[in-house]
Amino acid sequence: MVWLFRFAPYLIFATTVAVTMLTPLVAAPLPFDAVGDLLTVVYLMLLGTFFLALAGLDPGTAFGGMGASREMTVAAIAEPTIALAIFGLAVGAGSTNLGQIVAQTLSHPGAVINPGHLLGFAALFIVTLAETGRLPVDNPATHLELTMIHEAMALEYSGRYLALIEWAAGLKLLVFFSLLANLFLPWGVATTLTPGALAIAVIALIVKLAALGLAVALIETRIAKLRLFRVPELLGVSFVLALLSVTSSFLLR
Amino acid sequence: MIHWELIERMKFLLLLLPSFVSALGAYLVRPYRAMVGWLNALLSLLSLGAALAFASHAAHGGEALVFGPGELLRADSLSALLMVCVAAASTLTLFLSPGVGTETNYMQAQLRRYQLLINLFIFSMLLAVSANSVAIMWVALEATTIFSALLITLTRSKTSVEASWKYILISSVGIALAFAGTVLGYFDFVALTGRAENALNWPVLLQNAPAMHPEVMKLAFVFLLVGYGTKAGIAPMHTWKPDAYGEAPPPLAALMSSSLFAVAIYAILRWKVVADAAIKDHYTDSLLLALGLASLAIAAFSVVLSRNYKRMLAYSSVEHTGLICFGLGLGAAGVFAALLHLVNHTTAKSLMFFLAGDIERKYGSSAIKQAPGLLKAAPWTGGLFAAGLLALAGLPPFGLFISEFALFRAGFAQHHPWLMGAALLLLLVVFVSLITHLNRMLYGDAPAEIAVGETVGWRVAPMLLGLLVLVALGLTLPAPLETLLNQIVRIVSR
Amino acid sequence: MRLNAAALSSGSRNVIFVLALFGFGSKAGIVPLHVWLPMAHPVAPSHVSALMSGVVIKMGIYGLVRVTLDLLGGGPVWWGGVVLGAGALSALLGVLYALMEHDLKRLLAYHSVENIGIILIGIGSGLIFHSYGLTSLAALGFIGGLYHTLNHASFKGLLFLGAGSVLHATHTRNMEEMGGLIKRMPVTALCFLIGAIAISGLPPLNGFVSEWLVFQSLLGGFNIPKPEVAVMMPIAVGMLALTSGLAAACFVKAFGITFLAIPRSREAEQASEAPLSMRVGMAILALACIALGLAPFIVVPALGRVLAGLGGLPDTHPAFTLELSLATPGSASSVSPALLAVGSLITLGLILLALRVLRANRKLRVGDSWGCGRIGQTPRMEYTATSFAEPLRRVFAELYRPTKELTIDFHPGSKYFVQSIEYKSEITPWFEKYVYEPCLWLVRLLAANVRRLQSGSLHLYLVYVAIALVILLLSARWCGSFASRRI
Amino acid sequence: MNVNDMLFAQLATLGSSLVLLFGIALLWRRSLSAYVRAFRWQSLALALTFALIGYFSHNHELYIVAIILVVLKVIIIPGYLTRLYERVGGRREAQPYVNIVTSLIVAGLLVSLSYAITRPLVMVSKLPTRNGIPLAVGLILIGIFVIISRRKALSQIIGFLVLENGIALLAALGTYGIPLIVELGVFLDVLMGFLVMQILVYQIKDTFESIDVEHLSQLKH
Repeated sequence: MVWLFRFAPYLIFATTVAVTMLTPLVAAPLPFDAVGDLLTVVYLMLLGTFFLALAGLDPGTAFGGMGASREMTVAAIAEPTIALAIFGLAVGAGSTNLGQIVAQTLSHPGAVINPGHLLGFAALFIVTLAETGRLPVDNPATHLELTMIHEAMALEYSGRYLALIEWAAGLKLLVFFSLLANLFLPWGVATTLTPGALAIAVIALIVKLAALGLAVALIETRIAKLRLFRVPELLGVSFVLALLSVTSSFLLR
Repeated sequence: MIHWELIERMKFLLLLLPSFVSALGAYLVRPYRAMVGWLNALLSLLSLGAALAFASHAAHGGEALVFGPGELLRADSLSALLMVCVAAASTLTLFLSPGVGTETNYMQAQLRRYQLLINLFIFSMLLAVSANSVAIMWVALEATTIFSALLITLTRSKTSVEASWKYILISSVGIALAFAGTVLGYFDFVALTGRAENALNWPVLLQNAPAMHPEVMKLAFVFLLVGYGTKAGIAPMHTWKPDAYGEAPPPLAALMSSSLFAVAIYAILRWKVVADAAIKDHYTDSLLLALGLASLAIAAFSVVLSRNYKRMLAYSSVEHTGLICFGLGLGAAGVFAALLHLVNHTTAKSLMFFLAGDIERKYGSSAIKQAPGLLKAAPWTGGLFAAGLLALAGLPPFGLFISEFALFRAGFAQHHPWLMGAALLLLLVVFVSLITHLNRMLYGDAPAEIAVGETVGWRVAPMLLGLLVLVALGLTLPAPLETLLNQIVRIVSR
Repeated sequence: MRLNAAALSSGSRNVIFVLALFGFGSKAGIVPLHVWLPMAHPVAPSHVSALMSGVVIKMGIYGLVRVTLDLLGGGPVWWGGVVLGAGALSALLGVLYALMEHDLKRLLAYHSVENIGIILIGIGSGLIFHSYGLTSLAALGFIGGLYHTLNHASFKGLLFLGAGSVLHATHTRNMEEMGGLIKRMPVTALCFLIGAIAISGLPPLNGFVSEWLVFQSLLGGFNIPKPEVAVMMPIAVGMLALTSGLAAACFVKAFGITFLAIPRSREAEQASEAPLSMRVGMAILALACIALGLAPFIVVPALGRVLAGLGGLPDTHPAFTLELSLATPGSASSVSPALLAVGSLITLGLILLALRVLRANRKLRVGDSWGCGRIGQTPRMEYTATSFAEPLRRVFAELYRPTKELTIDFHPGSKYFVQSIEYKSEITPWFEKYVYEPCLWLVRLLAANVRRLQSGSLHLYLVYVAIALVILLLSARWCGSFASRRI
Repeated sequence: MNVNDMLFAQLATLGSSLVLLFGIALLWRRSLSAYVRAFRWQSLALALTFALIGYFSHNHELYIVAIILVVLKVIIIPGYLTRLYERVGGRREAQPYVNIVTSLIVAGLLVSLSYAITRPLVMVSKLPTRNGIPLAVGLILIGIFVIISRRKALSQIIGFLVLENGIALLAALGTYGIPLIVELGVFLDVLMGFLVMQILVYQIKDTFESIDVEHLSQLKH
């Protein structure tokens, strides 16, 4: 049991919290909008994944290694889709700053229904499922070595460490959902930090998250988990969607 | 005024007589004595001095000097440069000759014949570059063939006889064609102005060239190019080179690959000037470019699989012939680069064949795979050989790199990018295969029976000197040389 | 020389560019001229290979920028396109081959190929923007490329030194025989970890900043008027993103298998920390990685000044503030690794504080790891580097074309007792097989045929002379000259 | 163009055709002795042509040249050649690379080729001898062809001498002979070259026990 194994959960949690601070949950632009943009968000999460995978390798059990290997594979293959989705958003907003993107979409409500936007949303949605360990990529409820990815890495943790890791996972899901919600349909996001606006924003966020959660829940009830080597195909589909969204946003500019 | 005349005369005599006298001495003194060899070597210093005097005279912008009945001899800057090349190479050769200070496996009679013929060879080369009439130039060049052919078979080995026969037949045919070309040039002249005594003197030809018939001149130049090209070893007339260089005694090989080659190029250049004056378009350039590319290609791919380091050197000199042809075909800048390359190549090659000879003497074979572990067996010889080969491969800091660079710049400036690109690719092939062969020779373990240590210690010194010259030419372009080359360019591309 | 270059025709400029790309590219080790790199770097002593990949291959980058941007002053769009394509290809293939390597130093060498690719992506996009006159975006691309050059020098040097001290401790380069070294050599492990994070392009270290800059320059791609050109940019973005993701995976493998878990060999068990000199060297480079990561607001303007004036680039560089923000047409984004790091550290502190305040149970119970009820754990049960890379090997099987051979020999008595299982799998070296061998084959073929010319028959030689004579005579009569025709 | 010139032209053409004819005859024969004889006659015809041109063009240098020709190429060199093939044996040019009929056809082709090539010379020249020029060039090509197609070293020497004759004829017809000094140098070279070749032939005989050039193919690649 080495220092890295003990240190990893804290770091994972810290990065996720930092990411949460950067994401416009209820208000945009946030005071520290300039500290990190969308790319930073993505790469901070990757940092978390990086350490989680290392922590999975450390116990030296087959489970941990398996989980780490699968997790990194999925994360790596998901990267391009995320990057392209960001590209698509950046093309619209002329910036990768989250505040900027939100503001841009707010100021052009019509942009919400242009094909680039919708395709980008679909792509990022699939990636969300992959990154946050939902079905059909991973099954958070399982402990069967054939199926688990995220759980396999956290298998040797207990107590506060496990708590931090799971909490971080939850936060990650929240972040992805709110990114989906506020970047693509930013209605209700507070642009001024007045109590009224914030209240509306909170309600709007809850509604959107509920909707997304419902969608995910429906999907998880409808479909079974994919074989690991079908996952790249799924992500390939999302990549194509993202590429289409970018190119269309080029051609339609 | 008189004694000025006298001094000029002295210069020509100083240039030509020593080699003649040496030949005479070698003939008269029988059996051979080492003293003769030394004496001839020292005598050759005189002609070197004379050549340098010509060069400095030309470099200081002096008029072309003429001498003899019907202006038999003439020395402008171009001749001066060649004189220096030939004289320097032959001095080096005579000092490094067998039977001069060093023990040798030649017999007395052979040594005598060697001294006689090599001096006659040198004499005819010097005559060729200092002759005023293109016909005399031709006579002298033909003479070089004869003497060198006899020298190649100095040791009556099967291979040497074979090489000599091939050499003399191919180059006699070639040189005969050159004579036909000369006749055609003269024919053009006669058709223009009727017969005249000194009509074959180069300045006279050049003067009348603009009025000559381009069609006839084209034919003449083709004959001349094929003819002298055979002597220079331009592909596809190069086939005698590997045999002759491989079988000739090292000093002769060195002298042939450095000086004789240069003289043949000189002859081509002389005629090119006349032809260009007569033919208005770039006909000669295109011929030179085409043959240059052919030489490069054939040489490059022949080096790849060559198993014998002497023949490898021969092919590399075919390659450099190709490069120089390129240069001559690339206008003023190209000619400058080509002549610089000629000087560098002369310096490098005259070393390489001596080194190759020493290596062969050491290992008793000129096969590449028979001569491993050179650096262990003979560090100095091996090191020098490696340096020389790298220089021939066109690596800095040696002169050939600079001249090749200048050459390619000229090529690009002349808007032949694709031609130059192809040439570069071929050079790459040459480079890689040369380095590969070199590696095979330098490293590994020498066969047990090979005695470690230099063949002859002091021989290293003059070669080191030559190498230093090469490096110096790589680092700077001496002002006199530059002015000389510029004057030549002015003569050539008028 | 610049003046000469200005006078050149487009044809010769193109040739010069292509030749320069080949020459400097082979020095820098871009695909497909990279094959020498993973052979040369590992065999050198580690500090030398650190120097090689840190400095030597950068000469290629230097030369490329010097020639294309400075001497030739930029060129047509396809120059940038070629550089960008070569870069993207090198990046992706470099990391993909690195994933399959279990020789620590070969792995690092392949990562040099990858990073050179990233650098070239930056430079290529810069060239493209430059040819469209979008100078500030061009500057961004070049700055990204050069910044990554600096970074690669620091973290690759660090990683090679780390590999060196591991080598020194375990006397093997094979990762499968390492493991658990983090206990034996903590300093090396920490430094290697920092290097790994940096090279994976994760915040807040230097790799992240330069890759971020490259990303930003690519994101500016929609300013390119021609859609067919502009579409290259998102594709490059995708490849770059995939590259960085795979790099992260690869370094999880490299660090995890080498330093974590249980030692897989006796050497690894008895490994000892590297000597002080090496530790100091690594520490310095690690600090460099951190500094270059946290202080881009110092480095970037410096690079901007370096580039100013080359190929008519103005002295445009992102604003000089604590956060590195960009005010370029199309992309006005900002990031501040420093604040980011500070923020994360503060949150980390807060968490610990919270745990302290809440009097969380600080008793730590260390149990045996779970292995489906097996008795004891041995190294043989660990995940190996091969198995770690297996999923990706399958995903990219098209590229690797892995060869498998499985030999099982049974107990002579009964075939139900397996005596030994031998599994061998290799990936096909694609470029050696499909690019270089054909070239060599061609040269050999030509050589063999040219060789035949020198057949030894005098008559044949004379035939050559005669043929040359006749052909030239005919040309003299009936052909014009091609030298007068200019290409 | 007066009668004199016409006669001159006729005779010059006749002479040059004779020279060429002997060249072709050489292709037609097999034994070395016949080669030598053909060469001897050819040189004689050449000398006569020189004298002819000298007479009509009032250029008396050419008489000297003609005399030297007779001495050198009709008496000395053929004599040497005869001695040579008697010493080294191999009286017959055993199967040449190209058989007789083909050789003759090739010779015809070469002559017509030279007509095509030398068109400009004939156009340019104002001399009455100009019609012989293509024949001279043809002879040059035929000389090369002999060297290429015949196996024995001796035949190759003879081919080379034929080539020399062709060039001499070209010089005579095209330019009424090159300056005497040059001519002398040329003759010197021809003689020396011949002697050296002869020496080499003896050496070949000594080392290879045959003068069939076929054996000279140790050095390759």
